[in-house]
Amino acid sequence: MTWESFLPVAIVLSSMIPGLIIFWIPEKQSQWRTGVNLLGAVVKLVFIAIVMAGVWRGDTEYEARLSLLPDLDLVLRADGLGLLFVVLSGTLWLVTTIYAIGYLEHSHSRSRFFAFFSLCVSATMGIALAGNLFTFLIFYELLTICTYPLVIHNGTDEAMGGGRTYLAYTLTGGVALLVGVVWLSVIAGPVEFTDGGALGHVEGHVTALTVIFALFMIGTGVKAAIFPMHGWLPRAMVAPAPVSALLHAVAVVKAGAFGVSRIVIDVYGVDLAQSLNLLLPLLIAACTTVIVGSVLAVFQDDLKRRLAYSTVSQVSYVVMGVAIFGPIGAAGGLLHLVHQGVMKITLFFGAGAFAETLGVKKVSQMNGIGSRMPWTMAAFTVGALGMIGVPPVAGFISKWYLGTGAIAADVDWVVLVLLGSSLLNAIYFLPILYRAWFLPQIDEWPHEEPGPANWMLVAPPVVTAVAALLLGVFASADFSLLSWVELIIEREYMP
Amino acid sequence: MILESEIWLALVVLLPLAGAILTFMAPRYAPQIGTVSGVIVFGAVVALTLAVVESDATRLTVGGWGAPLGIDLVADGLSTLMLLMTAVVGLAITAYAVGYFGESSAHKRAYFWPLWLFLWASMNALFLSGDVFNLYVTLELLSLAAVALTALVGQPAAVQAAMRYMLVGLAGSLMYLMGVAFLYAEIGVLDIMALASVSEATPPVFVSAALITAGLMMKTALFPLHFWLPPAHANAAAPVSALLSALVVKGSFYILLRLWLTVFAPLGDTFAPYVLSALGIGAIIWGSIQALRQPSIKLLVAYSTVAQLGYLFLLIPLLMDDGADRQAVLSGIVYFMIAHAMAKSAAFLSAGNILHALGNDRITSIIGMSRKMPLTITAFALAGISLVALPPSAGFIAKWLLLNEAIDGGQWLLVVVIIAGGLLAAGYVMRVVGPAFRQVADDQLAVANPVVPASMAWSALGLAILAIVLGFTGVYLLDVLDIGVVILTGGEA
Amino acid sequence: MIDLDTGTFYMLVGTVLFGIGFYGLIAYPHLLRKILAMNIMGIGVFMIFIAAAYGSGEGDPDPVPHALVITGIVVAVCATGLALSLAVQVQALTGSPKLDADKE
Amino acid sequence: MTFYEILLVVAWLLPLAVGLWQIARPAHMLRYAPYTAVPALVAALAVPLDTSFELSWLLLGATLQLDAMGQAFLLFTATLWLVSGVVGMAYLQKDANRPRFFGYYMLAMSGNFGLIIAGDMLSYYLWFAVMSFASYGLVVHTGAEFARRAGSVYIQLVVIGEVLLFAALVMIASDNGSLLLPDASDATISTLAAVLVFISFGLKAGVIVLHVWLPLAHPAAPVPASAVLSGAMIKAGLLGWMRFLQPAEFALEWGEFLIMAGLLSAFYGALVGVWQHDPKAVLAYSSISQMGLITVGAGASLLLPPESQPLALSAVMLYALHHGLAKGALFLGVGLIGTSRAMVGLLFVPALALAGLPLTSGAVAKAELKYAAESLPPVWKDSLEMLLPLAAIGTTLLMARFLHLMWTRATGEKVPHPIIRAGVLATIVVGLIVMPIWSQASDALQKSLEPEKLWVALWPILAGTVIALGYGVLSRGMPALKDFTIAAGDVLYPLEALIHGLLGGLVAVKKGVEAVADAIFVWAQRALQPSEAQKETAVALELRLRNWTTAGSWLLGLALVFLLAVWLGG
Amino acid sequence: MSDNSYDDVRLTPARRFVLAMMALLVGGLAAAVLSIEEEVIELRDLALGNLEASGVGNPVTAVLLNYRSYDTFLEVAVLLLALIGIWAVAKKARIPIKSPNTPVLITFERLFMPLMIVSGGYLLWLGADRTGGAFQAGAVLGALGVLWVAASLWTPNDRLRRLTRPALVVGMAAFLLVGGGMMLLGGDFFEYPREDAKTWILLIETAATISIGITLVMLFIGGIPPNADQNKGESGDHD
Repeated sequence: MTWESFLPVAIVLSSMIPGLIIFWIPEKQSQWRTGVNLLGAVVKLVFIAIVMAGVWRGDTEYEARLSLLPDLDLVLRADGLGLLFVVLSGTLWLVTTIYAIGYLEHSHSRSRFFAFFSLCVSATMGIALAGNLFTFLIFYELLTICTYPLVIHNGTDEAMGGGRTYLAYTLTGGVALLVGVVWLSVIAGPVEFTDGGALGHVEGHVTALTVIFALFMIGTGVKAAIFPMHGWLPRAMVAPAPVSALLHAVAVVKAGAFGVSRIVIDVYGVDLAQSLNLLLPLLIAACTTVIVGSVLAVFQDDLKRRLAYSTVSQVSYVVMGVAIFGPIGAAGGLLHLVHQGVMKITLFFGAGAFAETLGVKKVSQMNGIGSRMPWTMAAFTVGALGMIGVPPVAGFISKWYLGTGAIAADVDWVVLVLLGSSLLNAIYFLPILYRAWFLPQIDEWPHEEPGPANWMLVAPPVVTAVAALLLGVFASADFSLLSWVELIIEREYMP
Repeated sequence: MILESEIWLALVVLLPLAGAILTFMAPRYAPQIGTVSGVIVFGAVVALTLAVVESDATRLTVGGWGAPLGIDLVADGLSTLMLLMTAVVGLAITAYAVGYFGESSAHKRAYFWPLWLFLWASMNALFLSGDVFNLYVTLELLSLAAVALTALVGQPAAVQAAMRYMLVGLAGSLMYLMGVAFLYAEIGVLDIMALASVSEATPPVFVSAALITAGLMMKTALFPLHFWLPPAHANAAAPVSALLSALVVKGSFYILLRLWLTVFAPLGDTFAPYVLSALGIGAIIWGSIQALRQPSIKLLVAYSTVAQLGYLFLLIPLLMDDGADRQAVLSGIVYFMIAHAMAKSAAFLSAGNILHALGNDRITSIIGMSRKMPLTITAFALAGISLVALPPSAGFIAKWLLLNEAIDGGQWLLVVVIIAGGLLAAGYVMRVVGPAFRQVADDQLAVANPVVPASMAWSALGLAILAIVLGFTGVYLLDVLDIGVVILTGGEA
Repeated sequence: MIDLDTGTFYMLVGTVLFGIGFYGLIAYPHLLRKILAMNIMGIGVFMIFIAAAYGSGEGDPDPVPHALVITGIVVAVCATGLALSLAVQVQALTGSPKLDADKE
Repeated sequence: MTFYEILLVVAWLLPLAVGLWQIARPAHMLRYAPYTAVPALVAALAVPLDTSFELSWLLLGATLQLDAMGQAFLLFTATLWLVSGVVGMAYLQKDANRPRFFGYYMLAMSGNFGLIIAGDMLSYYLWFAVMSFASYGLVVHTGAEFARRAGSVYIQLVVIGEVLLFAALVMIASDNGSLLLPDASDATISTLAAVLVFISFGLKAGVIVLHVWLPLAHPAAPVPASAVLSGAMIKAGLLGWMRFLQPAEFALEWGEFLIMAGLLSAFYGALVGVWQHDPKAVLAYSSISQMGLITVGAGASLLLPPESQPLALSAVMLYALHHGLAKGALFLGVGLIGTSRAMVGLLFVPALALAGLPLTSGAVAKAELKYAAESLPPVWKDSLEMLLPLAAIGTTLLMARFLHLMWTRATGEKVPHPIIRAGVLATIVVGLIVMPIWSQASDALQKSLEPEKLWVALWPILAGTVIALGYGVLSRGMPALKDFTIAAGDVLYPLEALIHGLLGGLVAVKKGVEAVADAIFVWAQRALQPSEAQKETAVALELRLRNWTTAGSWLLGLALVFLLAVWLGG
Repeated sequence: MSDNSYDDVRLTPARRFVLAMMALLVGGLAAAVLSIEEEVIELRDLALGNLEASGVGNPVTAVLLNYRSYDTFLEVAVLLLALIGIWAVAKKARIPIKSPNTPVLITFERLFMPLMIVSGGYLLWLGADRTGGAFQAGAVLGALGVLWVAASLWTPNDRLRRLTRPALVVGMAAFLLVGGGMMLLGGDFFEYPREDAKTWILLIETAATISIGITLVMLFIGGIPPNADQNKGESGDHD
C-alpha cells in the first residue's frame, strides 16, 4: 500500500470513517459530532490538495487496486476529470456541514443524518475517483442507498412519498447502468477509464455499443435529471435544505452529469461516440431538458421547487457541453459542472436560510426580504445573476465556452438554446430579485425566529457567492479552475 | 493410511453428532454444550477448508473398501464452500439461539439443541457424501430434523405446517429413492463418480432423472411446489426459519446440482433444463408478487425465499450446455447460494428480533422503529441491500456473475427476469425498511421501548455485515470452487 | 405376454405398489391414510431393490440391496413414527385429522 | 503598471467600489459621490492616445485601451456624469433613499466608463451589463407606479439585448478566434452577428423600433439620472456599433440600412415628440431623433471609401459630443421647472444649439456631418442634402414644444436651487465654448462659418420657428388640437401584446409538458399496483396450491413432463 | 368427527385426474423396467469376494456393518433423531389406559418373556453367519417391551428411569466411538483391523440391539415417559 495508492483510498475513507463513527455518537453530544465531522472534512481537503499537486505536475500516478473477481477490480485512480469533481464536492461538503449544523439545531436524529451525510460524500468521492466502470457502478449505487435516508429525514408522509419516487427512479436507472456495464464487459472485457476512450480494441458490435450507450445514458440520465427522467428531483425537494443543497445541487445530480462525461470522454472516447453518431441524440436530449427545465421552473411558486427545476435545466448544460463534439464545448461543460455547483448551492443555502429564519417558502412571500436579510439576499442575487449568465459571475464563463464550443463544432442551433434558456432564467430569477429588493414587505413573516440570524446560516451562502464571483472574475488566472479544465481537456482530447 | 485432511472430513460429521448425543443426554446444560459443539464444528470445517485448499480435493474411503463397494466422502470445491456456508450461518444461529431460547420454556430450550446439531450433522454429511444411497439417508436425516424443529414451537399453525412439510419431505425422499433404485437396477453401482462414468441415455436413467428431479424440486420448494415453504418458515421459531430458508432448501438443490453435473450429464442437451429455467422464472415473479402482499415480515421474507430460489434454477440450461463457460455459470449459482444464505438468515433473525421485541411482526407495527431498534433495522436493511443485489453486497457480485453469463450466452429473457427480480425485491424490502424510517411521535409507536437481547441483535447484524463484506472476497471464494473436478461432460469420467 | 422372468415381474409389482402408495398419499385427505400410503410407496421401492438383487436367479442374490432395504425399512419406521406423532398433535390441536387446506 | 494605466483602472474601479459600498452601507461618504467621476475626466484629458494594456487575470484576459474615439466619448461622458452628480446631490437633497440612488448612480457610471475604456469584447459586454442593470435602479428610484412599469419594460428589453449581444459575441469570437474588439483586430463579422449587434446596441441607442423603453424610462427617472441616461448612456449603444459593426461581405447594404434607419428615427422622433405633454418626454423623443442623425453618420462611415472614413467617424464623435452636452443641459434645465422665466430663457441656448444655430456646437457637428456626406456616392449625397435640413426643422419644432411647455410652467413660485442653476450653466458653457474651440472641431468651425453653410444651417431653424408659431395660434382656437397626444412609448403596446402572447405560449408548453410527465407517472403507478381483483386471484391461487390434490397433480405433472423431456429429447 | 370416511375416498374428478397421471407414471416406470436386459452382478461379486475379509459370514451383515457401515451408522442416528423429534413434538407420553390384568395376558407374559429374551440374544449372535443381527434382535426386544407396557407392568422406578436416556443413546454412541476410534488406530474411518473385525462388529451390534429395542418401545409410547427425565422441572411444564 504505497503512499500513492493510499491517497485515493484515504480521500474516500476520510468521510466514510467519520460517517461510521457518527452513527454511534449519541444524539446529545453535538460537539463531538461536529468535531468528528469537521475533522474529517479538513483531513479530506488536505489529502485532496496533495493529490491535486501531484496530478497538476503530472508526474505521479495515484492508483489503488483491489480485485473483487478474477477479471474485475475495484480501482480508485486520481485523474484530472475526477479531481475536478472531488474538489467541488470536498469543499462544498465542508461548507454544507457548517450550514447543516446551524440548520438542524433542534431537529431529530441528527447523528443518523450526519452519518449518512458523510457516507454520501464518500460515495461521491468514490464516483469521482473510480478508475473503471465497475467501481463507478458500485459507488453510484452506494450513493442511492446513502441518499434515501436523507431524503426521507423529515419522516412525514410527503417525505416518504418523495423518497419512494426517488428510489423508484434511481433504482431503475441503476439497473439500466448495471446491464450496460455487464454487457460492455462481456463485449470488451474489463473497461478501465483511459484518456481518449477505452473501446479502441472493439471492432464491430455497432448496434450493441449503441444500445449500451443508450442504457448508460438512461442510467446516468436519471441522476442527471435529463428530461423524461427528471420527475424525482422536484419531488425530492421535501428533504431538509442542506440535503437539497449538497445532494441535489452538487452530489447526486452532478454524479449523473459526471457519469455522462466519464462515459463519453473516458469510455467511448469522443471520436468513437461521434463516429457512432451517439452525440447528436444526447445533445438533443440535453437541450430539451435545458428548455423544459427552465419553462417548468418559471411557473413554480414554491422557491425550492423552482430551484429544483432550475437544477434540472442547469445540469443539462454539462451534458450539452460533453455532447458537443470538440474540446471547447467539453471545457464549457466541465466548467459548468463546478460553476453550477457553487452557484446553485448558494441559492439553496439562501432558500434554506429564508425558510429557517423567516418561514418563507414561497416566492410570493419574499417581498422586501432584501432589507430583512441583506447578506443572504445579496448572496442569493449573485447566485441568481450567475445562473442567468450575467458577467462577472462564474456562470457567464461556462456559457461563453459552451457557446463558442457549439459554433466551433458547427451545431449553431445550440447557441439558440443557450439564448432561450438564459432568457427563461431571467424570467424566473429576476422577479425574485425584484420582489426582494424593490418591493416593500407586505405582511408579517410566516414565523420569524427571534434574535439575530444564526451565523451558520448566513456565512455559507456568502462564502459560496464570493467563490462564484472569484471563479468568474479570476477565470483565466494561473491556478484557476479554467486552467485545470484546460489541463484535463489537453490530456483527454489530444492523447 | 488416513491422511490428515481426511480425518477432518470424518470429524466434520462425527463432531455435531457427538454434540447432539451430549445435549440429549444432559438437557439442562444443552445450551452450553450446544454452543461449545457449535464452535468446535465451525473450527473443524475451517480446518477442513484449509486442508482442502492445500492438498486439492480430498476423498475419504469409509471403511477402507473403496468406491464401488464402500462409501466415499468427497470434499471438492463445491462441497467445501457449502460446508463453509453452513458453518458460518450455523455459528450465527447458535449464538442467536442461546439468546432466543434463553427466555422460552425449558422444554424448547432442551430439545432445540439436539435437533439443531443433528440437522447440522446431516447437512455436513449431505455435502460430503459421494454415494447416491447415502445421500438418501442424509436427506431423510435432514428432513426429520427440520420437521421436528418446525413443530418445536407447538402452535397449531406450526404443527400443521410441520405435518405438511413432513409429507412433502417423505414424498420427495421416496421419489428420490425410487430414482436410486432404478439407477441401481440399471447400472448396479451406488458411487456417484462410478455411476457417472457408466450412465448413458437409457430408459431407466430417464425415469430416475425425472423422479429425482421432481422429488428434489419439491424439497427445494421450486415454484409450483413451493406451497409448503411459507407456512413452515413463517410459523417456525426465528432461528429455525433462518436455518430452514438459508440452509435446508439448499441441501436438496445441492444434490440436484451434483447429479445433473455428473450422473445425468448425458441428458444435458434435452429441454429438461429449460423446464427448470422456466419454473425458475415463475418462481421469481410469483414469489415477489406474493411477497409484495404479505401482511407480516416473516411471511414476506419466506416468500422472498421462494422468489430467490428461482434464481438458482434460471441458468441451468447454460450450465448444461457445453458451449457456455460452465465453470463461470456454476460459480454464479454457488455465489448466489452463499449470498442468499447470509442475507436471508440475517433477514429472518432480525424479523425474529422484531417479533421478540414487539410481540408481533406485522409491518404496520414497525413504523418509526428505526430510532428504537437501530441495530435490528440496520441488519434488515443491509440484508435487504444484498437481497436486492445493490453494490457493494455479495448479492450484487452474484447477480453480476449471473448477468455476465446470461448476456454472454445471449439469454435476453433471463437478463430481463434477473433485472425485474431485483426491482421487485427492492419493492418488498422497502415495504419493511420504508416505514421503519418514518418519523413518528413516541406515543404512537407500537411499543414504547422495545428490548432486544444483545446476542440476538449482534448475530443478526453480524450476518448482515457478512452479506456485505462477502461482496469484496469474491476472488478467494471462487478460487476454492475451482478445486476438484465438479463438472462432467456427458459420459466422460 | 412378454417373457416375464421373476426379477422383472417383481419389479413391475414394485412399480405398481409405488403408484398405489403415491396416489394414496396425494388423493386421500386423512393424515392416517396418507401415512399408510407413504409406507406402501416405500414397500414398492424396496420391491424394486430386492428384484434387482434377485438378478437372473442362479447363484446367491446380491447382498447390497438387501442391506439397503433393511436400512430403508428402519428409516421408514422412524419417519412413520414421527409422522404419526405429528398427526396426533394435529388432531389434538386442530380437532381434525386433516390439514386445513385439504378440508373441503 | 504605468501611472496612466493605473489612472485608467481607477477611472472605473473607484465609482464601482464606492457604489457597492454605498449600497451595502448607505449614507457614508455621500458628499463625495459625484466626484468619483473626476479620475475618468482626468484620464480622458491626460492619458495619451492609444495606450493599451492587458489584465490577463481578469475574466478571460481583459485589455483596457483609450483610442481617439474612446477619448472623445470619455470626455463628454465624464463631464456629464460629474455635473449631473453634483446637480443630483442638490436635486435629491430631501429624498430619503438618496444614498441608494447614488449607489446605483455610481455603479452605472463605472459601467459607462468601463465600456468606453474596454479593449476586448468580454470587458465591453461586462461593463455594458453592469451599466444596464445598475441604471434599472435609477429608473425605478421614485417608486411611482409608472416608474415601476417603465422599469419592468426597461429591464425586459435590457435582458433581451444582453442575450442577443452574448450570441453575437460568441459568433464573432469563434469566427475570428481573438477576443479583441473587432475594430481593433480588423476582424470581420458575419451577417447574422451583425444583425444581432445592431439590434442589441440599437435597443440601447433607441433606434426606430427598439426605442419603446426610452420615452418611458427617461421621464420616469429623476432629473440627474435622465440627464445621464439621455446624454451618456444612450451613446454606449452607438459606441458599440462603431466598435463591433465591421461587417464583411455586405458592407454597402449595411451602410444604407443604417442611414435609412437613422433618418426614419430622426423623423419619427420629431413627429411623435411634438405631441407630448411632459417636457422630459419631449426631450426623450428629441434624443431619439438626434440619435437617428448620428446613426446616419455611422452608416455613412461604412459607405465611404476607406480614405475618407476617419472624416465620418470624427463627424459622429463630434455630433455625439455635442448632443451629450446639449441634451444633458436641457434635462438638467428641467430641474429648474416652475422657477422664473429667466431660467427658461437660459435653456434657449442649448435648445438652439441642438437645432444647429451657427456658432454653436450643433452647427459644427451638423456641418461636419454634411461635409462627410458629400463624399458619399451621389444617390445618397443629394438625398441627404435634402433630408438633413428637414431633420433640423423637426428638431427645432421639438425644441419649440419643449420651451413652450417649460414656459407655461415657469410660474416663478419655486426658487431655483443655486447649484442646479450653476450646473446647467456649466454644461451650456462647456458645450458652447469649449467644444468648438477644441483642436479637431476648430477647422470644422471655420467650415461652418462660410456664408453658404451659414444659410444652409439657418433656414431650417427659421422655418421651424414659423411653423411653431403658426401651430401656437391655431391650437389656441382648437382645444382638441391642443391636448391631442400620443401615449409615451407608442409602439410599446402592440409589442407588449406580443410578449404576453409569447408568455401564453410558454404556459401552454408548460401545461403540455406537465401533463405528459404526470400521465407517465400515473400510468407507472397504476401499472405497478395490481388491481383488487388481481390481488384476490393471487391469494386464492396461493391457497388452492396448498391443497394436496392440486399440489400432487402439479408434482406428478412435472415428473411426467421431465420424463417426456428426457426420454424424447435425448 | 363430522366427515365420514366414504367421501374421503370417493373418486372426485380431481382424484380421477391424479389417478390417470399416476397410471401414466407407472406405465413409464414399467416401460423402463422392461427395458432392463442384463442384470447387474458387479457389486454382488465384489461383496461376496471380500466376505472372508469382512470378518462375518452373513454377506448382508458384512454389507451392513463393514462395507457400508457408514450408512448403518447414519440409520441408527435417524432412529435416535426420530425419537428426539417425537419427544420434542409430543411431549406427554400416551400410556394406554390401564387394561385390567386379565389372567391370559399375565400368564402369556410370564411364559414368553424369558423365551423372547433368549431368542433375541440368539438372533443377535446368529447375525454374524446367517440371517439375523442387530435389527431383528432389536425388533424382538421391542415387541417384548410393548407387551410389557400393554400389560401395564411398567413400574417406573428411579434406577430404571436414570438408565433410559443412556440406553437410547448407547447404540449410536458405540457406532460413533468405534468408527472414530478406528481412525485413531491409523485405519480409515470405520476400517476395522483385519483380524478382529468380527469382535468390533459384534460389540456394535449388541449396543445397537439395546438401543433399537428401547427406541421401539419409546416409539410405541409416543412421548416422554412420565419419569424418564432426570431434571424434575423439565417434565413438569408441558407448554
